[in-house]
Amino acid sequence: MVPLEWYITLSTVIFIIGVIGFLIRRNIIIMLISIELMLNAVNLSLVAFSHYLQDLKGQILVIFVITVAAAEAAIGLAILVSLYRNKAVVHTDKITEMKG
Amino acid sequence: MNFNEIFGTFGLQSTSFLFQLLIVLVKIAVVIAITMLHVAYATYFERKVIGHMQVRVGPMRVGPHGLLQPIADGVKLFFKEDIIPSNADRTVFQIAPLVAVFATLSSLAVIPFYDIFYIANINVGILYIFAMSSLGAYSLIMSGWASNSKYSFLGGLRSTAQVVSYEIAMAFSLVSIMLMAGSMNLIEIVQAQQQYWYGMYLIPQFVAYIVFLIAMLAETNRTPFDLPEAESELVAGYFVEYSGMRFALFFLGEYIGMIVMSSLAVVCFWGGWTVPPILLKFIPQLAIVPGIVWFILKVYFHIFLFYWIRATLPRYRYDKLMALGWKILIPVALANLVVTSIIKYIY
Amino acid sequence: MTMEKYVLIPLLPLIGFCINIWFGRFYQEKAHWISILAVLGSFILSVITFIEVLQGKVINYDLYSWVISGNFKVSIGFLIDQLTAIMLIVVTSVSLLVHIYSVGYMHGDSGYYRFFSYLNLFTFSMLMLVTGNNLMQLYFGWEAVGLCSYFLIGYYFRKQSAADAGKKAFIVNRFGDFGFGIGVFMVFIYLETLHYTDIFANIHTLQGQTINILGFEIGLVTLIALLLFCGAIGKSAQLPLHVWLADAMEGPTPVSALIHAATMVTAGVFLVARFNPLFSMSETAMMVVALTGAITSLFAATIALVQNDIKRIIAYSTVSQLGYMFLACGVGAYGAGIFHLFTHAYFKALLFLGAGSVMHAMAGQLDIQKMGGLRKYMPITFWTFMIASVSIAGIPGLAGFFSKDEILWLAYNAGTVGRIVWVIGTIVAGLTAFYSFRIVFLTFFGKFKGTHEEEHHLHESPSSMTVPLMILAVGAISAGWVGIPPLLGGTNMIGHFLEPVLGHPHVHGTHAEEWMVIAISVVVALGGIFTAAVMYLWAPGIPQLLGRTFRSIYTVLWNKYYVDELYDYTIVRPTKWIGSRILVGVTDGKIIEGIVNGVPKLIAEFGERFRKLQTGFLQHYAMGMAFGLFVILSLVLIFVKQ
Amino acid sequence: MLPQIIFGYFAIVTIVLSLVIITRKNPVHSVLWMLVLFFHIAAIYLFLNAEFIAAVQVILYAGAVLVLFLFVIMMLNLKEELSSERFIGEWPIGVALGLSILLFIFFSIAKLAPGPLGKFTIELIQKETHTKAIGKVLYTEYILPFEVASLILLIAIVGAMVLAKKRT
Repeated sequence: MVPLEWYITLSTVIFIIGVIGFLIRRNIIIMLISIELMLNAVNLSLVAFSHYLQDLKGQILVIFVITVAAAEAAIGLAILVSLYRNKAVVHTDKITEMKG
Repeated sequence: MNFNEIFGTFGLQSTSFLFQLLIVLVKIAVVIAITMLHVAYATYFERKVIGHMQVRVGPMRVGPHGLLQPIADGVKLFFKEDIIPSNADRTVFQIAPLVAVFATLSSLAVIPFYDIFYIANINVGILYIFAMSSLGAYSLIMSGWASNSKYSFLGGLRSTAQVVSYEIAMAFSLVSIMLMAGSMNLIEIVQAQQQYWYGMYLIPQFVAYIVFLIAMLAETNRTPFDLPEAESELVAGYFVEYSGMRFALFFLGEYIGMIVMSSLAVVCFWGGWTVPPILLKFIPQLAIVPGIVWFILKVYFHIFLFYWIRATLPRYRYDKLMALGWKILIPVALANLVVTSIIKYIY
Repeated sequence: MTMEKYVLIPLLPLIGFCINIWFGRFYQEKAHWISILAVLGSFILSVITFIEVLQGKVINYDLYSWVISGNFKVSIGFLIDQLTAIMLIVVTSVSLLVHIYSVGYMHGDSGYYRFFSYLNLFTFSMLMLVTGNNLMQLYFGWEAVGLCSYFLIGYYFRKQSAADAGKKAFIVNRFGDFGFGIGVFMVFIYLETLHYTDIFANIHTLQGQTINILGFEIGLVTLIALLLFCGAIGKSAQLPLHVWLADAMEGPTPVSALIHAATMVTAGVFLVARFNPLFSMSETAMMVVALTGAITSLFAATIALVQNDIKRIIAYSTVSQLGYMFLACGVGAYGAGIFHLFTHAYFKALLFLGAGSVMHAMAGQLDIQKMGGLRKYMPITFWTFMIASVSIAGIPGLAGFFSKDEILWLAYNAGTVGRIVWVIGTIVAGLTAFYSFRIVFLTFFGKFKGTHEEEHHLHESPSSMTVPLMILAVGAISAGWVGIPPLLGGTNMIGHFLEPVLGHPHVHGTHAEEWMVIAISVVVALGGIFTAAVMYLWAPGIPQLLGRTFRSIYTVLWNKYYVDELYDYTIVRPTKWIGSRILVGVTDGKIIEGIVNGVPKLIAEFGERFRKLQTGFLQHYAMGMAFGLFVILSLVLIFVKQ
Repeated sequence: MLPQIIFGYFAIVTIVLSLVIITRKNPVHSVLWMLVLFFHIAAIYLFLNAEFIAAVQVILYAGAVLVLFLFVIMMLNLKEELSSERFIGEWPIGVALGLSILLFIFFSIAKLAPGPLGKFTIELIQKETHTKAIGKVLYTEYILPFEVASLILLIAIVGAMVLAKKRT
């Protein structure tokens, strides 16, 4: 039997890799993929908890997370497309119009 | 003499893990072997059927009635030079046809060919097939993109959009089946159909069946929805840059996909390996025929349907295709789903 | 048809209002149908209800929980007892007649549908006021009728004086309602309920309690009663808040008849009568009510003597008659007060509508000195107006006589205060007869004093106006017959009818005394009429002579005792001064603007500094978030023990 | 022992895949590796007896979301992407921040105290089938959030169409 902590640790590591990816990549697409990575990490921990605590709530939450992730990806990519159409870049350091 | 005695002589117990593994491996081998053989002769069958429908005779030269033609084709493709375009993304280019074959072959794992012959019996069988068919879309998009050619790229984009769109309609048409059977397990779906005297969901769910048939054609990129490989516009679509064995793998994937889709149609709508109980009542002798025969007959009827449609229908325009999928099939499937749920709720 | 019937009584006019205000402009000239049908429905239901109440059925029913907040519970509910039944009849019948009258009077007006929808809204509000079974609903109706009154006084809102009069009515009423509101709060604070039945059941617990205000120990009952009476003073235009009613005559005449004579202004009397158990517990409060009523009635009657504006005279007459009703309530004769309210509604509405008919013929002319001899041009108006005047003057046999006589007789019986107010009431009776007939003589007798064009224009009003006049005339004659005292062979039906709610004061006077009271009032009334006839028919020079001789008195009366001017100097101008100098100049100009301008300046200053933090670079923000997570995690790890 | 070995395989593969995903220069490769990662995560779900979630993971993430990503990436200019810098200038700060958070979460995991057990034991779920068990909970207890989720999807559809539509 694999202990619960292993799953949580795995989930944490993937999550942090997602965080780092989000923080250091210039390309917005990779940043979005990093977000998906983080969401998957969270889903993993939720399913693990759900399994070990014998409660389906975690998995219900996973379904909602997947729903929101799909919506987030659709909107995010739509924003990206219109951004690319206007400025022809997908790099964050090129998009600093909101600079104070 | 049963399996236990045979294998017992080799020191294997029927309950042991290794024995179970062996059984599964044997089953997989059998299924793959038969499928490969089928694909080879399916091309022959197709050429013959279309030939006769167009008042030709089809391949006649190699072997009696051209029976060895598929072998000759195979040998030719196998020895042909494998060309990779210089600007292509090599790895992706090489993997793409493998994905195509892998996705369709692994779908076969959950198809119940006969009540005692199936590789895996899982509770989310239908979802598994959806998952694999969505994986299939990747082979198209990967090959289209990796070739670094505009024809194949356009073909890849088209086909992916088409497959993703029609998957929704197909899923909705099958949801009504799941609703009626109360299960996503394909074996249970077949068994559930036996409770009716007509023994198949085709009759109450004919709307879903029609939607499924159309979506099935689009999913496998067959005429009249073979736009990704529309010769007149895109040369050969996403696999225009492929040759030799990799080209053959795409063909393999397509023909296995046809088997998978036909099997799914048979399982979900035609009662799988069973015959209608009413028929058995009047002709009890039919019970002697093993179920696998019925299954194969039904599957081949559907494969014949594929060829028949290819021989008779012209190709669709792309925007019409998307309009058909989103504006007609999905609403019809949804309406059918609502009606089914209401009727199911009432009874 | 159990509760629906009672709900429908106020609801029908509300529905009419909604339909007319929303859709009225699509069928401008037909708007009256909906309004009249709605009020007719209410009237019929009211009559049915009245008959039920007559058979002894009293309804007290909570329809719907309106507000529930802590122990504060108020519902929309109906209390339909004898008092409410009488009020229902008064309100719906007068309202119905005024609606019909308005069809002719308002014909061709650009805001025709608006007028009718307001009338409907008013009827709804008034019915809510009288049918409510709790103070909150009364208060709701109270304010709603005030609002409608404002709408209708300022109906000709393009006319400056009308708009001003509307505002004046609203603001003056605020003073009264301020006290009323506090009274309601105090009732809730001390009794923890606003429902009449609960209030009256627990009211004895307040007996003897006192409250310290500015060093004076004041009886709680007296205080609450006087606070509630404050509201009544405002709404019923008693001294010193009477100033709005005369100005309210800027509104259309049907409005004056309905709101400022027959119904809304009597809400104060209704309030006092409804709370008679409370008022009866405090002698001080009773005395205040009685004296306020008596003084107001004398005060208003004297002003009415010299005015020339036909509607204003009737308005002051209304103030005077309302004073009469309060006088009655103050001496404990609530039944007599409500009886007078009942009869007054008909003859005063008749007077107003008659005046409206005259105005209609005179193309808006209001000055009675410029009229005369209208008798032969508009006979129906003349006869009905005559009946109303005879009725208000208190000539035996007509409505006004019985109710006025009842009040005077019960006042005569009510101790020292009663005797004082009886004397005042008798004088007022004479004055009333005088000024009523002054109008009649100046308007309908003698020669026409206007221009030729005006004379040519004179005509009888259309039937939609004269028919209500005639119906009201019947009321003005016969409304009093329900209260004929035993002495004159009657049974005082209305008094006995109202007795379960309002009680009946003990009468210890002899028959001889009662005959005397009647005789005095009749003689005084006839004297008033005779004097009016002498001064305005037979010797027209006398008024001028009197005016010159008693110039100072005449001027004071002509200027209505300078009350408006007094208010202008003591309240209006100081308020304006404070507003313009202190509030606008100092508070708004310096303090508020200083804050308003200073805060953004400060923010701009900070913003200039902090904007450097905004690099516009997405990852910098993301790193900020990650750092925040890091800080929170470290805090959690440090401070949260397992 | 076998479960631990299988878990070890999946753990190593998923972590390596994650690292690969965030470091690839070519976004298409990233997405394709992501696809592989999703299949592994789905396998972990199967391992945790969540077959329905595993199927949904593949169908939705692999079948829909990632295809969307691929579509978008393919329409962008890949040449420029391949020739430009991968990371932002301050990347060491980002890595340091991430690693410090990781460290702290490790400390927190040591304090993990699981709550009380629920009623959905593995036997119960297997008897009822996972899909049915989840469906019952989802459509009774969580029906309102479920409806709200559908609303979110609707808004996302409309929003994406409005944003990505060419203004002509």
